[in-house]
Amino acid sequence: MKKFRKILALVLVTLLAVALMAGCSNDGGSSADTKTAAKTKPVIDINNGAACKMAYIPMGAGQEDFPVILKGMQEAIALYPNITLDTYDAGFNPSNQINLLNECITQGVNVIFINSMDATALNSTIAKAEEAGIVVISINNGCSGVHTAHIQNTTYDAGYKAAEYLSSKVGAGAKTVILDVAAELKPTCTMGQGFEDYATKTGAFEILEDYAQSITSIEVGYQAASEVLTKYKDVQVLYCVNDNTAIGAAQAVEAAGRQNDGIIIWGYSGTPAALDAIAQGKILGTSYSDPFYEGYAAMVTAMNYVQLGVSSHNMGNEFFANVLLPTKNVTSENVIETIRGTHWDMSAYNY
Amino acid sequence: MKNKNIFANVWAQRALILAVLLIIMLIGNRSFFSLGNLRTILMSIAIYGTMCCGMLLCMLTGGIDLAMGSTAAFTSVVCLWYYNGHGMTDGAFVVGLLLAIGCAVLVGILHGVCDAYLLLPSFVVTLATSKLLYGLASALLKGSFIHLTNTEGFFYKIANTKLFGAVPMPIVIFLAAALIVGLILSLTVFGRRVYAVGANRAAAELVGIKSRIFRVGCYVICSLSACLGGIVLTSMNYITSATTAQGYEMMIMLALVVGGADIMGGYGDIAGAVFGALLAGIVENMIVMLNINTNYSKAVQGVIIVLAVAFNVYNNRKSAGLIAPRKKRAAAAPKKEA
Amino acid sequence: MSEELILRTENICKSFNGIQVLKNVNLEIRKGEIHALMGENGAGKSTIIKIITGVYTKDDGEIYIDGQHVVIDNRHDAAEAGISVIYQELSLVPELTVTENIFLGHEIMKRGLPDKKEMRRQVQALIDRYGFLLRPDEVVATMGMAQRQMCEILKALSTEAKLLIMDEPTTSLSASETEQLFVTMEGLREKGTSILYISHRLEEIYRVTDRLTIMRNGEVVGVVDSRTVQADTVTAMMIGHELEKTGVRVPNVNHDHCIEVKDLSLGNLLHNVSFKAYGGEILGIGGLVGSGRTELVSCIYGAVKNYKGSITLDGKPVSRSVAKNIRAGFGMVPEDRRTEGFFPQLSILRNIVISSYDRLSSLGFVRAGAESGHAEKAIADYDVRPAMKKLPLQNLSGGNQQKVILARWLSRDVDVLILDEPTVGVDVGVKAELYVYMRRLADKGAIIIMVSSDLAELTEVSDRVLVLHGGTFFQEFRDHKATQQAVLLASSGVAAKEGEVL
Amino acid sequence: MKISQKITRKLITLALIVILSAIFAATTSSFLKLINIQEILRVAAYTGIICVGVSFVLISGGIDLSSGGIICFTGIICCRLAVLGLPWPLVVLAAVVVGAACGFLNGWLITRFYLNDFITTLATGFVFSGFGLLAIAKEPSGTVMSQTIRNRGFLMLGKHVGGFYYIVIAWVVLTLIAWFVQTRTRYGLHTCATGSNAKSSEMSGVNVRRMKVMNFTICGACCAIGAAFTVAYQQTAYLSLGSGMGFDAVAACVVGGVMLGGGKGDAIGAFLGAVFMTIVTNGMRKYGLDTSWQYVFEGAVILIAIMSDAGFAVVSARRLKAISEKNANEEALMEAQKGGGAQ
Repeated sequence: MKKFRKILALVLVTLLAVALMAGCSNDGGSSADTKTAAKTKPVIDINNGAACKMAYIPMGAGQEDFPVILKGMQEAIALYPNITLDTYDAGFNPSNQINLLNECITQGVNVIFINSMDATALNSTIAKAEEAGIVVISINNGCSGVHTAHIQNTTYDAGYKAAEYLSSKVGAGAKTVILDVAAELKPTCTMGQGFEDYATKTGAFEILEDYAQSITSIEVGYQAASEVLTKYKDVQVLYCVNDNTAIGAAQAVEAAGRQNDGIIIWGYSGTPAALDAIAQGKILGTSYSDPFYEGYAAMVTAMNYVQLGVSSHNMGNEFFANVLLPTKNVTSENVIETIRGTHWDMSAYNY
Repeated sequence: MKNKNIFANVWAQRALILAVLLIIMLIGNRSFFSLGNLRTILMSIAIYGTMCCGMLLCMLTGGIDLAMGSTAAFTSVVCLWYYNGHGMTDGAFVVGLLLAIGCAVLVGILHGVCDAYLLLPSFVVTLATSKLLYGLASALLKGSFIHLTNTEGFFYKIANTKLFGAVPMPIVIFLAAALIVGLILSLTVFGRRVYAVGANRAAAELVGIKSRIFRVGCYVICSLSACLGGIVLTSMNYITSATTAQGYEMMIMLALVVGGADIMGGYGDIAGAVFGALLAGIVENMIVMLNINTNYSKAVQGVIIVLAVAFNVYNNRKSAGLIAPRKKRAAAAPKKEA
Repeated sequence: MSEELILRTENICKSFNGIQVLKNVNLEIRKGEIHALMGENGAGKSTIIKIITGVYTKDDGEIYIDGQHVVIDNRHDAAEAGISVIYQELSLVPELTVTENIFLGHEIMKRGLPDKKEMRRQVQALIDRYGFLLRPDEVVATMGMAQRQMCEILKALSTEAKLLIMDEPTTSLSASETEQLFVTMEGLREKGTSILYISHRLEEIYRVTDRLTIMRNGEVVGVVDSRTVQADTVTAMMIGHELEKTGVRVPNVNHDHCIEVKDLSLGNLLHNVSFKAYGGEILGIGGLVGSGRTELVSCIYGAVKNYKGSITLDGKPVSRSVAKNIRAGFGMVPEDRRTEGFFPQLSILRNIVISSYDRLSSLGFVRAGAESGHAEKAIADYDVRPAMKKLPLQNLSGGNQQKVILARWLSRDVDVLILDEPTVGVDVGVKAELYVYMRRLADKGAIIIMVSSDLAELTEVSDRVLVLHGGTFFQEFRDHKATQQAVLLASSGVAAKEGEVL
Repeated sequence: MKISQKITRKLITLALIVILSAIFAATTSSFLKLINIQEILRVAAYTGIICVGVSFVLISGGIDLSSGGIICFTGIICCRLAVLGLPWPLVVLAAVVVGAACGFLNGWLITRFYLNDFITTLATGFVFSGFGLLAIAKEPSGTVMSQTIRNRGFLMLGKHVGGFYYIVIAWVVLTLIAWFVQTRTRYGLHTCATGSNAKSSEMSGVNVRRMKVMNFTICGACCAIGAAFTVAYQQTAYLSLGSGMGFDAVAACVVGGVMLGGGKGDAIGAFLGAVFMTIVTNGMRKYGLDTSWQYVFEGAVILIAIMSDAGFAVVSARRLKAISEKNANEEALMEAQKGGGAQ
């Protein structure tokens, strides 16, 4: 019996080994090819029906603009016949994103779209993907390393523009708290910086605190704002770098019974809830952008690169196509028309 | 056996801790002591405080549920998904709520059966189901969010009304849940038996308590409290997704352990749990008030857990007569067997 | 002092929390003798042992080994001095083999690694030398209790112990296993090893020891020759007053009120067991450990459900649910009170009333007044000390814990009480009290079934004794005819003339 | 008996791995590619190295959930030192020393103050992440800054030779060393004894406290090694490094037969557990399913794996019980006859 078990163990191990070897020898040749051919990316003639496999790695399933971005991508896909797009959930963990990138390389996709969780952690893996001939396009949250293109809303300008607009609403030196993104995202989400820069330049605002949060849900926004309201009794402006925080802040103001104190709340990105809140006057406004166009732009950029076969590598070092999409200030004045034109899913609201 | 040392009393210890914190705040930032801030603290602990009440029962019987957050997310997604899909009426809400409750009960039964009948380590099981439920919630929403937009309906009003025009509903729900669980534990036969099962399962069987059914029951209550927490949270945020309440189980365990509950079962009470939740909320609030980087809050919480566990172990060991005074402590009996 | 002394202690004193637990204890143990140490719980036996073995440090006094003054500060010093202990709870590691267990903590090393071959050889040599039924490579988890005990002794011997201390080694052994142990001990004595033997059981003291030291309240009250001393003298010295004898009496048996077990079978443990237990009598069930005694009573109680056959109470079938049986008036004091009997963190009150909520609650709510009244009455009735209902049970002595468990059932006037080894680790005084409570209950007409390995208890206390052997009842002893020897014979499968063969 | 049972337990995991691999290989095209196998091994090696450390703690009867925090802290230290341009052996050494110190702190707290290890290590995990935050590079304003490592010597650790990443080689070597230590040395014996029955081991002269502290220390050191290789591969360290690893490593160990409660299993089991968990995750992705369903399947497979393990435990416990009863009965009979004769 004992002997039998040992033999069985041996057989199983051998089986596994043989299978491994067989697998390796199967594509041994092709992997050698990709190594030597790394510098020139394959040209895929998608115009004439060549198949192209794409993958989209958002931060995680809870990323709010993910479905809208996806909608934009899918609309662009329809331009060509044989393009497939898979999506992967990284559960808001950079290590998972690295594993998923490797997964995409393994599966031999042609294009990877990614909302990076960390500005530098993915660099080596993205470089590996680029080397394997994959077009890597980062969306919104970028990576500092070499990759084909980056699609983003103008975060810095949005902050600057919002500050510009708000300066007309309040007196000089208005006491302001910035409810900012988590520290590790700051290099790419620079609206707080834009706002601050305007403030230091013109002196329109006095920044009391740049409050960095790790999660961006309404609840955390509520807590943060509540604490800020208690800490700084005389705060006049809450500049929030995303809409959930802004909505949470609005709730906090209401809960504190200070809705008549004229505290101004500004958001960023223009989610359905934020548009609704603007329409109802709960928050003053937001730096609106439609993620649909980000998706669309990302996809079109990808298609261009795929057809051209150029990438960061064969264009020389550090090539970096930076596609910036504009934002607009949405307030109660233009919110209804914005809602009518948006690709966000507003079906749950009555407009 | 009169104890002259007042710090041997658990509540004296807790009062001391609170006093120290309050003194720090008195020096650090006076605005901590406003009524608004008290409400802020209570609001911030309301959700996981509610969930604590269920988890307490689970922990008392020696179980642990790391899928609390995922259960809350999944059930709230189910409820809101049905609600939005069926005209956003109060009737749809009731059906959705029943669906959510059904799911919570199923999840609880799964956990309980795995732990009590199949004798699987509960923390691996609940870890696996937390992934599973996250996946299901995410699949139901196709990776997206779902909004609660009907501000007239009952669903919206759960969290957004105030009792007597002053006390927000989530706090009321938290206190009600604590009160109910407290009454169950102190006044009912069920409560007495929960403690008995936690203290010694085999002995409980032999005095006619079906300990395994009790444990399953406690897991079900635990999942139900997660469901309640998820629904209230959804109503509070007007939105839910698969990531709702993620990581809450850690806050819950922190609150319970700080409140004197033992992860091995048999120790703990609702007053302690409420105290634990409150302390966690106060500390989090303090970190903000004192301008400490919020990233450190987790680390501070960690230190507090270690201190709290050390206090509890000290109290329990002393009541078990394992700690001899002063010099004999080193030679005291080895660690009690897990 | 003609004989050489292996161990001599001089005026050992020790106090905890200002309470003196040892007062000038002088122990003298000769070379090659089996020396018994007796005393009630709390007499200081374990404390002196722990001082000799280095678990506690003494406050005052000297220890001499082989006439040499030694300082024992920790276990290591004790082992160096040649003292080995076999504790009440076995100290083997279940996942390891016999060899690994024996050499645990002092492995033979070769080139930095344990020398398995050499250790195995030495263990085999030891086994051969003492003639034990052991295999060096067997994993302890797969062995029976007696084998583990052997392994334990072997472990003590492997360190070249001059003095072997055995702390109630027979608690978990059946009669024949105990006999086997005694033979082993005698063998060791012949080879010159001294043994300090601690036990509650007088017959064992007579059977195997040479001299006997008796302790009371932290003092040595006498050293006697254990071959000639009278049992009365010993007990009198131990407890300071004469033990109240329950005496032989004719019980008032009610033949109309009975539990009838018919053709009960359980796996390969029990085969077609049939018997009746009547109201008003205490029925003793004897047999070897593992003969199915515990399983038999568990079946009656409903804790084991998958049996075949029928169990009826006054003609009505007995349920297979513990809860239902408790409501019908059943009660059980389980074999191992630590793991199955009580709730250590819970208060005395909760431990007593836990089985009686059917009476102390309405609509699922506890009636607090009734609850605490019930517990207070039980604490007073059954003399639980200290009489503090809020105290966690783990802080009580073993005897009082057992009183609480008994009170749990007696306070609700049970009709059928099952006791499985009711007096293990309970001192003589409390034992007598427990017997009185049992008898009082029987006199009220209740059915009492008592399983015991303690032959004296079985023969003294029960009115009728049934002996299990080979999965079925072998002999019945009626009308107090059971003697210890007869029961011992019957449990080993030899028919004794006093009882009827079934 | 003992040996064959241990082998049987591993055979079950191995068989599960083979069956799953066969299914994935047969139904997907990319599973059995060289590049994918390299990737599986790399990911498994990261989990696996942590599992080696965790297996020591589990065998000695404890549990360590702080590995995520230790990885974060030591990873950040690696990153900072590597950016300074220190030679890689020094960087790794520093990380290992810090990791071991973290582990030692765990062990010391738990043994000195009789704390529950589950909750304590969970808490210290947070604390170690906090240390990581203290150590991470910051801009003058106090916000966290990402640093890219350009230290060639250190980055070499993240590279591969002949298709095998260095981390995989380290993993195999560590596993073999750990296996040797656990099964062949006195240290391993004492670890197993501590986990199996701490009280008995204490009485036999095993320094139980020291064993526990040592094992936590080893676990911390292993986390540091895993972190060093991972940071070298990712070329940076960030605050969420290692998040979730504490639970994942324990789950992998349990799946590999290193049971909670102590005394059972060894590093080979932990190795197989890590491979199994990685293959499940990796294979599921090959189907192009919605990622949500991958989470569902992952959870379900872990459940099934521990259920099958429990099934095995029940069967072997029954067998053991039957054997011991048989032994006891035989002996009792034998002795009874002897005893009867004597009477």
